[in-house]
Amino acid sequence: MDIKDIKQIVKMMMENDLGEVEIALGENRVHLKRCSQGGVPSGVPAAQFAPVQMIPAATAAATAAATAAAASEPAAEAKSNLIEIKSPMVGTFYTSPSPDSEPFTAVGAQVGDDSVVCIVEAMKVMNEIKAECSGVIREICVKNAQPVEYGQVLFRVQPA
Amino acid sequence: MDIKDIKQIVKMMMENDLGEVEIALGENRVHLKRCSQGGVPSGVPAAQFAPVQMIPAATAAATAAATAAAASEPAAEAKSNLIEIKSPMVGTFYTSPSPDSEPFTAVGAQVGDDSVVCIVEAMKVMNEIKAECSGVIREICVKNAQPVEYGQVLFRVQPA
Amino acid sequence: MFSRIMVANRGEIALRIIRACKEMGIETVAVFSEADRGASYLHLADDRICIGPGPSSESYLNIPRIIAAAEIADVQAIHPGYGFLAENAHFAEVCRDCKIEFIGPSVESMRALGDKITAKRLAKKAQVPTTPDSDGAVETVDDAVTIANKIGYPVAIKAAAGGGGRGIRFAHNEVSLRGMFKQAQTEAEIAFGDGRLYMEKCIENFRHIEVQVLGDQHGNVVHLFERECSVQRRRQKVIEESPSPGLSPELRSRICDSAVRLAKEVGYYSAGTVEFMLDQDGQFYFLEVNTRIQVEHPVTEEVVGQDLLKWQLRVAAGEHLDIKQEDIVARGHAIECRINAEDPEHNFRPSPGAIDVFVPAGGPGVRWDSHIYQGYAIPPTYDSLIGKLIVHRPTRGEAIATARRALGEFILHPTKTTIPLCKEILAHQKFLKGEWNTTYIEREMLGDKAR
Amino acid sequence: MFSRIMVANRGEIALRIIRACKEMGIETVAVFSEADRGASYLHLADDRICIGPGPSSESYLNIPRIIAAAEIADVQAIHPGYGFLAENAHFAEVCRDCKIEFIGPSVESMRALGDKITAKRLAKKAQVPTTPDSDGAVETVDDAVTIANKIGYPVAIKAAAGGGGRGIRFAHNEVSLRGMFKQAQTEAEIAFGDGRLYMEKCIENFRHIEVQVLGDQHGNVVHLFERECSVQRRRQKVIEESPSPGLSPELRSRICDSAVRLAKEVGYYSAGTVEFMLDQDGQFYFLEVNTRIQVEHPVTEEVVGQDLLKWQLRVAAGEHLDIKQEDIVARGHAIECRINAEDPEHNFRPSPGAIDVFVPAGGPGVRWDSHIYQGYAIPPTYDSLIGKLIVHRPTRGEAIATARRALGEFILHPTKTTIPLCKEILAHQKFLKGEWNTTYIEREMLGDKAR
Repeated sequence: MDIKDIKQIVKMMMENDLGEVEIALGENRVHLKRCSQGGVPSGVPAAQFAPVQMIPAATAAATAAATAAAASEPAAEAKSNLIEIKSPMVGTFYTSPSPDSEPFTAVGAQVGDDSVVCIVEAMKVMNEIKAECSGVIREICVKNAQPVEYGQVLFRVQPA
Repeated sequence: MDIKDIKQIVKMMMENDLGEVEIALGENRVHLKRCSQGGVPSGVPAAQFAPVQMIPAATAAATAAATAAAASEPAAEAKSNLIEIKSPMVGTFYTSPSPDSEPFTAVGAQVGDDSVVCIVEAMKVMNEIKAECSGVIREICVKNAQPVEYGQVLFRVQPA
Repeated sequence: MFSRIMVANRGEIALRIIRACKEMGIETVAVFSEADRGASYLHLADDRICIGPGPSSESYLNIPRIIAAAEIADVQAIHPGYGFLAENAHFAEVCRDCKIEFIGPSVESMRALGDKITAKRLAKKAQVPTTPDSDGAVETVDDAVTIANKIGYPVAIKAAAGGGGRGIRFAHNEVSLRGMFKQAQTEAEIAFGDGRLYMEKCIENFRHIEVQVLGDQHGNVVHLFERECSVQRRRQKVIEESPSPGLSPELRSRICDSAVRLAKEVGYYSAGTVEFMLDQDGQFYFLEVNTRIQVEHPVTEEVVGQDLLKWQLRVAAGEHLDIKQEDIVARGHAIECRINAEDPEHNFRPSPGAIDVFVPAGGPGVRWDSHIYQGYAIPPTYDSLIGKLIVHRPTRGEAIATARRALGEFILHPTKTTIPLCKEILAHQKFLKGEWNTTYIEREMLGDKAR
Repeated sequence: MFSRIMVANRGEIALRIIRACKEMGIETVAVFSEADRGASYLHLADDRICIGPGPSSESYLNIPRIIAAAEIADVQAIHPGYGFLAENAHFAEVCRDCKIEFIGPSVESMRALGDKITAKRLAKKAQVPTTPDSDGAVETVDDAVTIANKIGYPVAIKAAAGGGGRGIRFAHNEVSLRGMFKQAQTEAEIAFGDGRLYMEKCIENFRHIEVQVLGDQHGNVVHLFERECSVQRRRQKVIEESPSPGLSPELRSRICDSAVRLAKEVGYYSAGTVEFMLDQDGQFYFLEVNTRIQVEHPVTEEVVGQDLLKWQLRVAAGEHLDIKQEDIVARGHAIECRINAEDPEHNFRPSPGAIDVFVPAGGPGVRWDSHIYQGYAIPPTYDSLIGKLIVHRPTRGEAIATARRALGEFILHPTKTTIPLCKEILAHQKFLKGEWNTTYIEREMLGDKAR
């Protein structure tokens, strides 16, 4: 018995909808079992993603924070070549150290690992957020003074 | 025993609607098991058959009538070359016109459109069931005096 | 008590009966048509028998097939549910002849109450208020005009064998009465096989109030208070509640006592419903009796804490009604929303087919009576009711809030349902105030889009 | 009343809080960890904020993150649910300092009752029966031996900061006491940051009876009768019911009054539970107080027809408890079965992951409190509770029948659950007779397979 034989057995299993095969020929043993009892076809069944998919339509009244978060997810896929700087905490996003000062950074600006790119204020504490990557800022995803949640994308950076 | 033999065994399984086969010839062992009890065809999403599929385990106490009906369904697919004579009503199946008389027909017997093949008794009325096809009886699927439901397969006929 | 019965129905009421039996330790045999093959509720029965193809006339309405199934399944009794054969006295009689108990009232009370003329005469005899009427069948159009002049327009012309809102026409003057009489007679003949018509004064814009009664075979009858079912579309109930927000305690007591008097007059046993019209002056009039368990029975069950299905089974087995009227206490407020697979955007046309996604409502105060599940395919063959949402809360206001919350939790795709309609009604000022009558959905809500 | 609150919890209790708020017209903001992203119940909240990664210490147990979320979400109050921060007095204090209402009792009563030594002293002061004990912390092993000789073996050694069955050891003689004392101290130090131990006489094979109390901020306290929670596995409740089948009316009244006395003694408000041990001679002893809503609260809600979550919200907003003790009437019998994603065949190891097929139970007498649905993935990170089946019926016998019927309706695949265990208990002779104590699952049922 060799790989070719086994291939044939597998083919036979698929064609005849066999769930399990155990064969011992001489000292050769083969035990094959298909993934799921029901022989579920490849592709995710509708049931698995549909509830989550449907709900947004029913709750159009999502707030800024939540909507931004939701929107950032598909965007993430489309812009996979960019590095994302995410918020490490829940809080309020500020682009500059104080209302009258210049912003920490801007679209087109160079940043390095230790560049402070913004502040996230949580419980009266001003937390300086560092880029932790190097490259050029391509997008600022949150407006000044807007609430952000954990993991929310703040900036997108073109790697150096 | 080689792959060819195994192929033959699989073919035999499909033709005869066997769920599981275990063979040991000398030191050769083969164990084959079909995907699901019901032989669910590929392509059906999990959600659609799973509840039904799961339930039988919980209700093992199904009666003769129901069990026979369930069993007849997968068989129907496997033996598509045979014509099925189905019960047109709920009732009790009799192979012969009276307890001491000869059966209407038998495996191997020729039947024509108008041949009476059995009686189904419903509400004290003896209903003669005709073959409504012509060929050779290959299988009698129900035992004498057994209850049958609507649509239950009574005979399988090899077309002439 | 029975040890094995047959469920001669389908869908949610079949499941309801199976559930009651399971809790009582009674085996069930479900019958099904080919259109219902594979439905999940069938596997909760101890046995299941296919009795015919999809069309009701060849399955759920086919008496010989059902009786044949009962015989091979060796059951002691048959529960007919609602609809189909539930109010068919002939079926009940066949069961009796075959020595199979029919779970419902006697053949005689079904006959007497099924005929609208006899039913009204019995109501009068029991001193239940009735509308002025023809006192029997009306033979000719001239007789009809004479009677109409006596009782006053508008008048309702009803088929003696009709019921449940079917076989009714209204005439507002002599011209329209003369115009429709002959046609009504012909239609009654075709629809019910009985062309007899009777006439009564038409009560306009009434509220639909019905009283649940329960009797045993030993002469005991109690009522389980009323349900208000005024939220109707084309005379089909959409939302039901108990207690009615339109009854004073005094009126409640009079209307409930009337129902018990009528039930006693006919020696009624099993569960039954006496329906009334309540006019805008607070007068109530006998409408008809439903000699079966009703779709909206859970509303009463929640409020009084009794299981009507179990009582039907006990009574049919000859047991005594061992609760007294004074032991039946209403607590809180219950509302039922009927969820039909219908598309409100397209004049409520049916929306059958596979349910790809389904998440039901749950949580406190919520009961969900339904046979559907994700992956179920709604057959196009039958009634469009796919489930009943019942809520029970201390007050009407809280019950409405819970019903709205629960309706908002359902996720159902791609099936179109009456959920949006129910939400709209539960937010309507007239409903919130408890001011509603049987004409409001069409008049106040649907506007042009779906009359 | 509040117009916007935060739900600082997850899963079924988060959904329970959202439901109560929706029915009261209060907006909700749900927090969630990355492990719960996408869960369906989050979309029923008006808003949702991700506060951190999966591990509780970085999300649901992380006070700064939750407070920061409350600030950006601009909520008036926080409901902590059960578990996580629900009994953390420090968290309640931070909320108070940040001018956010903590929906629960006062910081002071949480502190007093959270410390098991203080709690027991308060119980004695309120004349609630208590077990003989060390009357305070036990410093040395020799003190422990002296006290044990006085009160008699077996003794329980408990961490002062423990609770909910955690931090308890038992000694049946001096040798075992000496052997475990030091280790217990070290463990309490590690587990609760507080090494104080106290000792009390061990009540063996007791029944677990708890009384639901409810107080407002104006000194009113009522009880809502008892729950029996004796069906436990490793001190975790599996099935709860109300009323307890083990109490006479006289004993019920004494035990419930004791609970109210203790609540009044500490000026308790919000919902709380006073737990008792009931020994085989019918003597009851104070066990501990849970200063939160409990998992099993629905059992009480069904029997008394009150919504405890709504009361928590009203009381936190300063409203008066406008129900009197005599207005609280128990009706029927309720049973809760906890459905955990655990595999009874493999020593109850967790069974997380995607739920491919799910059909819940429904119908009369059934309430289903759960956040799961077909397609939901159970995160491996948290408690294994995935839903609570609550049944309510006129009698205990009927409630058991309904619970068994409903458990039989669940279809859940491939997740392993405690459904088979619940079925087995509900069919067990000892349970049917109402004779059960906290040791029976291990002793009578599981045998060798899963201790």
